[in-house]
Amino acid sequence: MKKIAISQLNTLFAAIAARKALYIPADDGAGAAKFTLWAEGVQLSDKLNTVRSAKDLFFPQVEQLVNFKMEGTKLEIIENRDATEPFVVFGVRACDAASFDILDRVFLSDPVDTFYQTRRENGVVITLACSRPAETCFCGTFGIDATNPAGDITCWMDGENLYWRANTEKGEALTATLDLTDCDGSAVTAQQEAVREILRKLPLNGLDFSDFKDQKLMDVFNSPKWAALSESCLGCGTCTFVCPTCQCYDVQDFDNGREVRRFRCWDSCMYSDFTMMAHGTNRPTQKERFRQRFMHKLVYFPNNNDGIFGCVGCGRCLQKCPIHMNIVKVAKALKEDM
Amino acid sequence: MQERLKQKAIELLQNGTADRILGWKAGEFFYDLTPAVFTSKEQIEKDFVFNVFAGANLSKYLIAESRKGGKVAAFIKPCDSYSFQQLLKEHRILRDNVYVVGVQCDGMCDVAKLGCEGILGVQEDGESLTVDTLYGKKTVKKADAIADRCATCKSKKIVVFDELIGEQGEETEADRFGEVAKLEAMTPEERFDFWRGELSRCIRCNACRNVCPACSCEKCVFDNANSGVRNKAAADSFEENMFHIIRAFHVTGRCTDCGECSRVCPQNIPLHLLNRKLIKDINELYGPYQAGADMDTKPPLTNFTVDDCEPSIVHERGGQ
Amino acid sequence: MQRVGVFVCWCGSNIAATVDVEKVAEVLAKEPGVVFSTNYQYMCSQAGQEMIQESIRKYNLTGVVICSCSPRMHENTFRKTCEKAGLNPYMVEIANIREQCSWIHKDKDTATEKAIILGRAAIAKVHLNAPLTAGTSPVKKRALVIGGGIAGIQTALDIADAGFDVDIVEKEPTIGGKMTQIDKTFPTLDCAACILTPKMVDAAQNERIHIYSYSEVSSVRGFVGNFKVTIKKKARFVDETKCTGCGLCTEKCPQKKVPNLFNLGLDNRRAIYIPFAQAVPKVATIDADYCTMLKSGKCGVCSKVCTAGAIDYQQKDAFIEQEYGAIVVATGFNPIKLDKYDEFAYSQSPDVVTSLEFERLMNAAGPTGGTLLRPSDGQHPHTIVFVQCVGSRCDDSKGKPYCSKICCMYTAKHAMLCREKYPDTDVYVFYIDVRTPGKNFDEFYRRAVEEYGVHYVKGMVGKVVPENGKLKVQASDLIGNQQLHIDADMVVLAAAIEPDKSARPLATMLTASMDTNDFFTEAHPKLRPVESPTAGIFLSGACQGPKDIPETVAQASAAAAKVIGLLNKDHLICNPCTATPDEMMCNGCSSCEKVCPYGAITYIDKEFRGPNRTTLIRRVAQVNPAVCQGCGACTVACPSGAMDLKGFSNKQIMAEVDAICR
Amino acid sequence: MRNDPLIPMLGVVTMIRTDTPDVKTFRVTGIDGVKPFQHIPGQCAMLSIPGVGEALFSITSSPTEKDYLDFSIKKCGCVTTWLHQMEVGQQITIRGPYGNGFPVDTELAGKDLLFIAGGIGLAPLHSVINYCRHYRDRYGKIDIVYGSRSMADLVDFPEIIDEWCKEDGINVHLTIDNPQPEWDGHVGFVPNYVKELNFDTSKTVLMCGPPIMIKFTLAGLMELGFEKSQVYTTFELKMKCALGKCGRCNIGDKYVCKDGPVFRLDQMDELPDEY
Amino acid sequence: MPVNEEFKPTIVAFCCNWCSYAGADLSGTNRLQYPANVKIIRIPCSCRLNPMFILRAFQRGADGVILCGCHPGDCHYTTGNYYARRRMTLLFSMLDFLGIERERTRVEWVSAAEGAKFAATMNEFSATIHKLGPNRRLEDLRCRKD
Repeated sequence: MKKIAISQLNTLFAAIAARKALYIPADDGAGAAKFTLWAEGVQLSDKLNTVRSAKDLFFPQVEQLVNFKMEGTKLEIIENRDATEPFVVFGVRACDAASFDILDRVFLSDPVDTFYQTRRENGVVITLACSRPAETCFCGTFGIDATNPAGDITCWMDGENLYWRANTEKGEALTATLDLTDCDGSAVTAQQEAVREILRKLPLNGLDFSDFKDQKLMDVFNSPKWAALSESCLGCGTCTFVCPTCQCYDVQDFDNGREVRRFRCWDSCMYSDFTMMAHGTNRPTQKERFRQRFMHKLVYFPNNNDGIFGCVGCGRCLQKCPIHMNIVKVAKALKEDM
Repeated sequence: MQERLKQKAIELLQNGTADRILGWKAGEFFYDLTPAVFTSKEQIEKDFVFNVFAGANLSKYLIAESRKGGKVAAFIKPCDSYSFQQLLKEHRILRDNVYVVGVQCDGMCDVAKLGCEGILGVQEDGESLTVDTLYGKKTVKKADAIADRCATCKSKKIVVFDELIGEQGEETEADRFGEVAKLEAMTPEERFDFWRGELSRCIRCNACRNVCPACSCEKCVFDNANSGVRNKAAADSFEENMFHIIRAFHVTGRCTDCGECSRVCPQNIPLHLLNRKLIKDINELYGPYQAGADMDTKPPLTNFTVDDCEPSIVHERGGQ
Repeated sequence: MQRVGVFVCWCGSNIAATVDVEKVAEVLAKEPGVVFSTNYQYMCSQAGQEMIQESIRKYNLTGVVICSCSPRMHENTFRKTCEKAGLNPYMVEIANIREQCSWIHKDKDTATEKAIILGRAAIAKVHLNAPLTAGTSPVKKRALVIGGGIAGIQTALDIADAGFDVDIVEKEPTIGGKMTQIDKTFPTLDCAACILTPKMVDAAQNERIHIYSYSEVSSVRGFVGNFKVTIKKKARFVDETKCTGCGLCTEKCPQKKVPNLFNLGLDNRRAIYIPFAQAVPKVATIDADYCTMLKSGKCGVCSKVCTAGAIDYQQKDAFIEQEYGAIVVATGFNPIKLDKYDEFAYSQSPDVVTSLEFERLMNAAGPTGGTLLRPSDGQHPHTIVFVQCVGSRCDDSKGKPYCSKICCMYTAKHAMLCREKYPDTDVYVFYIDVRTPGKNFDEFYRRAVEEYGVHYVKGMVGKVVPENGKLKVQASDLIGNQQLHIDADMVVLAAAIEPDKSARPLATMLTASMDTNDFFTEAHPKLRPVESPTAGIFLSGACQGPKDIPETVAQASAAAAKVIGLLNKDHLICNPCTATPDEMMCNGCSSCEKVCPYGAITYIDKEFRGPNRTTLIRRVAQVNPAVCQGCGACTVACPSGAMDLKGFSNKQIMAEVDAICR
Repeated sequence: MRNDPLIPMLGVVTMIRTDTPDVKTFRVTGIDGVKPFQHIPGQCAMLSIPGVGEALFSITSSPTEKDYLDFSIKKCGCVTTWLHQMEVGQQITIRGPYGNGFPVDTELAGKDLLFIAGGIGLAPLHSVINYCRHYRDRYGKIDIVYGSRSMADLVDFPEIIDEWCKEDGINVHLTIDNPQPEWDGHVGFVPNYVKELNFDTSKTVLMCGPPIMIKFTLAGLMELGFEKSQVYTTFELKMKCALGKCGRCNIGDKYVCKDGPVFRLDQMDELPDEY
Repeated sequence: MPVNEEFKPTIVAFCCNWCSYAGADLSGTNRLQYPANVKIIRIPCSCRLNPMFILRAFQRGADGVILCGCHPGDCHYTTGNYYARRRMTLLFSMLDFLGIERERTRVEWVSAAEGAKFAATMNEFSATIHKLGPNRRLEDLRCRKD
């Protein structure tokens, strides 16, 4: 365990940024935090979490795949993916850190998505333990310890110091380049105890999804609850786009008249055109689309991934859904019938 | 208020006025109400909620609800009633299938304005709200927590209803256009920087569009591969601008200024300013017009006079 | 994607001198979908056209781009050329490289570069063109004339003359209109009745003309060639087929205190009446507002005296449905109400009259039997003041902004007639300008001044005050630069004229546009002055703008000629570049309908297949291609983009934009 | 630079054959003239015209064709319309193969096979049929039931008549929906025809066609005594990545592009009815 | 913004078929010069101009967009340009509100007889755009020509 005084935070950031691009949560001027490229003057936000998750840095909303040039019947493929520089992301919370496991299972399974892979290899994740969880937090449901997040390096922060623990080789390598003081873990343990006390008091503490594991897929799918749950869903993509684990994407071409740029961008299974084909869609109403999103997170994904749910309990969708419908309400409603 | 609404909802179901009730349902916390359709007394007694966080505009749901057969009763606040009437005017809602209960509104609260972390519960008592949080109790004046859009409310009048709960209100004198005027006074460079700062946060989640009662197209041009403007994610600043310009233009003269777009934006972009700018322009250039205020007045973009101002007024109007 | 042929024209040296035509053809050959590209001296020549046709066949072209002069010049030529070679004429696009390129640029490189870009835009567009076929719609060979004044009568006579059936709908009990009230006409001073009544009789006797008198148009549906009109025949409580027009009832009717509107209320008539002796049809009408029988059920004198048994107190409004190919609007005009002009004491003194009232006072068939007498005391007036432009050329809200056009001339006529009949009268005319642009008009006016000694004073009357049986007129003489005070016996006001009040609701029914003064708008102020922009609606007479009689008659005949031209066709060929809604995307919001100047858009409730085997009814727009003229206003009003315009579709225009900005 | 599975390779169209008014068959090779990749019958490939779009198509040719891949494609959307307008020599992009394919060397080996196809549904089966014909000794009897709206809509008609029908051990049963003067074969819908033919239940069925045909044919097969576990079908959904990641073709816990497109009908019973 | 000496603006002119396109033709017939970077797109009426077309032009690299139509009151379709006038006024005002240079967009009424006005307008507009420099605030970087 190492530490550095809070007053030295900027020095620490400067030291990291001297070698690699550094992203930290900073206030965006509109009352929220976002991962911002650190430069002199960028201050660490005191918000619990960012609106957009750390997923953005590994799976950006829009990503250039390849270019094409066409002339007559001739076609040329021009690889022009954006170069990925090594980078460090600081201040990732336990929930987002856990989301990388889920994303890895999708993108790093065969065939490997090399765009994501490159970013994962290039990125060092420095997590920051939570000290003031919000009422919408429920990472505990998924066995995530908000006081002891994963990542290449784990940090804790109290009023005076930032405590630092390298977890991986990548983390060790970065640590070696920095000027940190050795310390014992007593301050951290004390903070963890205090925070765990708060975590126990969270309104969603005790929320348990394990019932879903014993359910037959088709039973959940055919639950009569879906109609009422989805009734007020607007079909927007807010939940999807703030979600750290949602990874559906679309591939589109943009023709500027001289060349065609193929890019991928986030997509949402909540959108009416998600599965639209020339002759219709197989999920014609919002009920089917809504069900798909939650079935995927609660049933389909765990079925294929050793029982791991496609949710990390970060609570973003609870905060941001325009009509306040979310996975907690869905899970609770479905559990009534189990 | 909540009890009166509940009683009314039950009464309307029991006396056969309505088969379904569109209202708000309780959530996990005090503030996360969800619009919901109730069909039984039991459901209403258990889950029906109306409080200072019942901000969602229910009028857009009635496009679909009024076509589901049977009759639906809906609780409509003043600003919702403008949206409702605008949708009637555009033949989107089948009036005969809706029973409108107008609900007096004194302004809704914005949970963010409570300035609290870890909210466990909110107690409404009189003019103040007592917030119980993980980190202690706090009392907030209701007036301080009122949503921005409600602070500049255009009208407390319910323009269409079958019956009323509470008092009928009046149009207000609130200064809706102060913020717009402030922007107008800036230099184009400043305005550009302002909007770049705001719009660059857009994640194209479409919440603003999907919640907007004026954006009720069967198929939005941005979802339509044939429209030439389809885009799913803003690839660059142009597409960020494009989406919001076209959206604002499409609701010009149809936007009732309900403010839902800004309420739902997960990135807190003040989208309503774009619409208000256009409303201000319309009022100044073509005479006062309030979308949804009545069924007859021709919307400004499908109307004209021979001596309308020329587009060059944008250059001549002065300002920055 | 089409198989495109590109044809670059030199236009002799017109294009070739500043544009490297060979290079243009060469570069455009590399554009996507271009399978053939060439250049030639004169594409519009016989040889050029043959080359195009040959290439269409040889290369199996599905699209043709011609880089040449303006499409306004030869688009039709090339469309026909291609059509002859089996290509749909709308698969042709023109790149205007002469008027908009070679002729405005001097530098050859610049002009060549621009020509290439214009060609590229045309190619991009033609790829998205679709073959269009003009539809046809049948023409109902019958015309409706709304209004039976001199305009309507003339139009009807001309149309009937050409062999088509015409119906006249007249809201008054008789046709004839304003001209029946006029005494003499300028500048010839012949008697109005003498020239009008024979025409009225002609109309009545013409077997192709049917007159619906005392009737109104109550609804209009349909479109050019196929209007469906409902005519309301108001109850006149007299059976037209039985009434012989003997007039006995109008003498025996005990209700004598009914203001005679034909004489503008200057005298009274009975509750049952025939407006005037030469009325057509000469049939009595009961004025339900005054008839005691109809009001209280007691009386029945007319019924008793009528030997023909024509009186029918039970008569109801009747509705007649009729189909027409064309509709002529001839609703005419009225003088404006003068209640806002208190300064002229119109409502205070009966001796202040309007020119039309003066007309009745001069008329042999009028209330005074043609002797000019003051309405107040029946004395001969010795000093008469005429005031011009009362309510005309006004910039305030009281009057009309326009010139009523006829007042200068009829006032000269009135003044002249006064002086001729009663040389002892002093006649003053106060005017802003005297406008006499017409054949023999100025001569007429000069005669009034020079031969008849009418006092023309440039200046305005400020005030008229009735005092001791006289009218004190205060006026300014702008030329003499003095204030005038005249003690007049009569003051005649040349009231502005305005369109008849029935015109506005009618315009709505016809979806014909009007200007802010409620005059009907013509399709083009210069080139299509007798047509409404709404196809199949024609304009005759003062409903389009103030007119005198010869102008009215000329326009009436012109409108008739247009109608005849239309009715002569068995089918109308529609403009194929029309708006079309995509029903799947239509919201049914009516935005498009509101901006359509032709009323081409209607809505229907249509059943659609919904998700999960449900059906749903949606309100969707329908465009009548026979009516749509293809302006595209609706396409922009439509928020969902459901409405698009064939030939100028969103995608086509955007493709052009892309090609230009590439 | 890494080779990402989303980045396609170039291909060139070397032959275009018009099969029916709305179906054409395209032959694709790499630009070096070599077959782009090996595949299993029933697998698919992503074809794309940059700027127009990318779409997944069944490979129609048998893996035993050494030099090329064939695709029989019906004109229905954006990409297919463009493909139909294309001329020989056009370069396109191709990536694949995707999906599981039919278990030709395992479950199907040694079995009597019954192919049932409707309309363009013959395309994926075509590959299997020709594979089985090539390795004729590995399979038992082969029956092919193929139906279409009309004679003109029968894909690969010349090949069926000139080759399949003439081969021993293959029974071809053709049918069209409505009578036509020049047609002397069977008239009627595929499901009824299958019942009429009264196949014995020892066969393994490979079926592809419009959903409505599959539904009724399956019912017919059940009536004849077939088990769902004897029936394979293949289906298509909207796909973007074909890598099992983009989420579009996710039905239940399966990704059609990766876990399908070939499913045994008893497996499909465990999936939500979202296809 | 530095004015690039090499800067050749792209200007898209939407002209209604009946008046302004004919006016443009007339200016050609009279050999009145205006810069070649003005490219005309013919539309049936000024009311056909969808704001999306204007944005599309800016996206694809246009530096200025001008709409020409019949003079108010002279519309071939009687009312089209009145609607266009309102639409463009509000669109331009919104673009201005977003900080897009207001000089980049313009509406001018040009009759079929006003060939000289057409040329003069184009010269003037082109000069304005030239002074303004390349469109950077409403451009799509993916369309930028390097």
